[in-house]
Amino acid sequence: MNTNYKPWTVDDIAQKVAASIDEGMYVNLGIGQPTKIADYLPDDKDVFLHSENGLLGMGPAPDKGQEDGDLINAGKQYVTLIKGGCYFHHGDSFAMIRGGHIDLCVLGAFEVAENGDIANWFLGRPQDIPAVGGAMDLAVGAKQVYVMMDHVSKKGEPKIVEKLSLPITGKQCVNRVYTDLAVIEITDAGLVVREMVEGLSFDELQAKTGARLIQKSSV
Amino acid sequence: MNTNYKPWTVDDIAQKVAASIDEGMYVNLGIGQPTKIADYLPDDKDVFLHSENGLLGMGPAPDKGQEDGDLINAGKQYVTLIKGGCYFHHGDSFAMIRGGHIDLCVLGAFEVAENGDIANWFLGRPQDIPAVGGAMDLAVGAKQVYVMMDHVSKKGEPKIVEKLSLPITGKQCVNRVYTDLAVIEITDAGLVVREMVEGLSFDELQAKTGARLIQKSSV
Amino acid sequence: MLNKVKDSALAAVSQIWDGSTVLIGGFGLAGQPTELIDALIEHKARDLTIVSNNAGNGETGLALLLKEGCVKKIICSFPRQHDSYIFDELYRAGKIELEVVPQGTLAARIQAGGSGLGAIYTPTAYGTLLAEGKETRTIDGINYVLEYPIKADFALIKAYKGDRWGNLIYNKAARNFGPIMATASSHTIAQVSEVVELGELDPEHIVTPGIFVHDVVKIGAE
Amino acid sequence: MLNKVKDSALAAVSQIWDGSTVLIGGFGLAGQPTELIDALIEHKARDLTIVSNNAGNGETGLALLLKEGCVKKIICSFPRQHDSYIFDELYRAGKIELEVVPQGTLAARIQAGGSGLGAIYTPTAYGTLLAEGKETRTIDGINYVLEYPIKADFALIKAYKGDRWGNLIYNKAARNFGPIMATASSHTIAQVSEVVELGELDPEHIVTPGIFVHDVVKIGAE
Repeated sequence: MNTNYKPWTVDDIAQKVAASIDEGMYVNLGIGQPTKIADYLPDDKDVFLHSENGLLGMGPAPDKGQEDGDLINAGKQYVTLIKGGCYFHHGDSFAMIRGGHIDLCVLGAFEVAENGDIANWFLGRPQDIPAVGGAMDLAVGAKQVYVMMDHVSKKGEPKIVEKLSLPITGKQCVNRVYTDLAVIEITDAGLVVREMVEGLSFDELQAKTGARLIQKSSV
Repeated sequence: MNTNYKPWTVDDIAQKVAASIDEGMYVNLGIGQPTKIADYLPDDKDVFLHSENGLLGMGPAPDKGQEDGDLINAGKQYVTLIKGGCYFHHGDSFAMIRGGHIDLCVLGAFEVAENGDIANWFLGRPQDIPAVGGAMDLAVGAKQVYVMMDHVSKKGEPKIVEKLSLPITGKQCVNRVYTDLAVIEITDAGLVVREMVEGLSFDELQAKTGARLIQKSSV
Repeated sequence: MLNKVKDSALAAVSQIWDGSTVLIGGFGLAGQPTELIDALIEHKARDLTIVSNNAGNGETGLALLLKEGCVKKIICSFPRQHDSYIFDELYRAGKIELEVVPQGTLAARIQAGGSGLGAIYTPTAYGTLLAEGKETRTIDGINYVLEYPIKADFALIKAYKGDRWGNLIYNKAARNFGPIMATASSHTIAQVSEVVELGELDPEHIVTPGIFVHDVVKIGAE
Repeated sequence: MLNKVKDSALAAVSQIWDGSTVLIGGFGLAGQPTELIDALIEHKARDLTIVSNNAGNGETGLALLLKEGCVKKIICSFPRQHDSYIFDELYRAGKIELEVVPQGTLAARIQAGGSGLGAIYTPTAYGTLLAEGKETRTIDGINYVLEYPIKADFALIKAYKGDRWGNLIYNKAARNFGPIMATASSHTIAQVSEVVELGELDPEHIVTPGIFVHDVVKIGAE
């Protein structure tokens, strides 16, 4: 295996996603890796973080000792509210999501298919207990859905595939995938590689991907 | 025609309806005659008046000079809000109505049929412009619907009928009719007369009514 | 720094194109965004489809918009009022289309539009003229009519106070259709009596979060 | 004089009968009406169907209600959490029924229940396991799933302040499911940290109007 490249860290990826977010956007960051993105949003840009449990204008974690059990995010972590933020109930919160008012949602995923299908809620093994939370609403409701995940599984298997092998969360809803190896756009023409880790060849990336990739230059 | 009786005035009827309203009830009073009922609700009973434009705890008209264009009722008259009342938007207001949270609604009507059908929104003549407002929501949504109207039309024709001749507002929703001559309960068995104007005979009342009445004593 | 506060009503409503669908807040005159409507007239909008509870009073606001020939169709619950003579005349002359919708159904359809539902079954109007030709269904013994969402290109609403992110609070019963209309349009323009600093509106008291509002216009003294 | 304030949590929840459906507010621990749940356990309720976002954390509140064998079925969006071991064990032992509903659909079904709609078409979960066997429809090119309202016999919610008419305000993100659950039950019991005089809650700031609340229980120091 080629070792001329170093995969991006979660912080690297978070920084890339953050850089793609424009001022004035309403953004929901999924539980797990995507939470990191908040750390890289520039202070001079007004970007609004939505949390499906009823927050708009979610701020960073509170200082030690300032935690408030009534002020948590969708991952049930302590957070704060920025000046100009507000609270609302779950009905209104999911009206925002389902109604297409969230500009961007960044989700973690088990698998993404080349047509934009996403699987991120349930492994479907006998021992697993199904639990979906807001994943299906976000997948179907946000104007743009980005996925942030490792390029391959812990066993080294591709997570970007032709067809999902796991139970689906939402159909044809992912617009872009950020992995530790590449940034891939899901287009009508197929999976277009926008950017790759330095030192990684296109063929190597293709070998780690379960669906056909298209080089950006060729589109 | 027998003249041994004097029809109840609108105030008389309003007083009767008011007396039937229990403490703690949430009540919507329709435009027109029913508005009068508010004047006869006893001060020592907590009764809540709902107005579909977003008020709960509607109070009496303001003093002269205290009118506020932002504080009107569904009939677009100036009103006040009592202590403990609140404001909400139209979605929430009709959720209250449609969701069965209003205990009682008192409506005016053109016609009421013996099965509880009501016509009160549209005469359907060529020159008429249809306008429904909240009438259909109230008819179908309130737990109990009372009608308050004259017993016969200006032409002397019965307004309580076997079958509606006018466009319907809501099916089988009226529970009780208060007229200037009688109080009539709409039951599965038929129209049961609860009370009549003094000096009026049952036969005379029947003659002014377009559907078969049942004497209270006979049920 | 994001600032949704526009310099003038005209600047805001100039974004409205001919033939667009516009939600207009208000119940009678309470909550009617009169100054935005005046600007829409000045903008010489044409062929609008208007969704509003009423069809105008007297000769100002919504009534004037109708009189000036800006409106092709109106969707409302209660067009006919004692002072709706401008609408009445246009209607009788066949110069305006009318769709009458029960008030609660109007609200529910707007809410469905704002919250991404495809359709709803509502009990209101079952068996009436206003449900003629509509799909119906009996669920648990109750009869319902299938109603589709109302979504619009623009919403013009009146609030009391707003900030530069578009957070809004309302005044008394002038709240009426404002909060739900804001959710159901691609572009919501709110006129306010006061623009306040960010953070002045208590996060517990904000009725319309800025996510639903695109322009804020202060009305009154310059 | 109407006074919805009850003397104790037990007095309020004692109205709950075995086999009833109970909405329980909260998102994780935020907004969970822990003291009402404790009283429900003391009341020895049985065969309940619980509707709540989660299936309990640790060994208190909702988790304890499950542990004590009060619950037959739970309808929720996210049962499995790092500390949901009580639920996990009951589920794996086949001792509790589970209906998993996407969080937004859970909210929408509760709202449909509270607002008298017969059913709704929602895009969420189309084509997934959670829509299997459900009716679907394509409207304007988008695929929807038909979902039915959730209505309950009781709702237990936690608010911040309440008055004797049942008007409520909430604290921060503890608001979550409280306001919508209050609308969808025949009998809503709200625990509050403070009971205030009528009129102390600003009519513009009341989140849950008293019409949706039947009992108010003050929790904390006597």
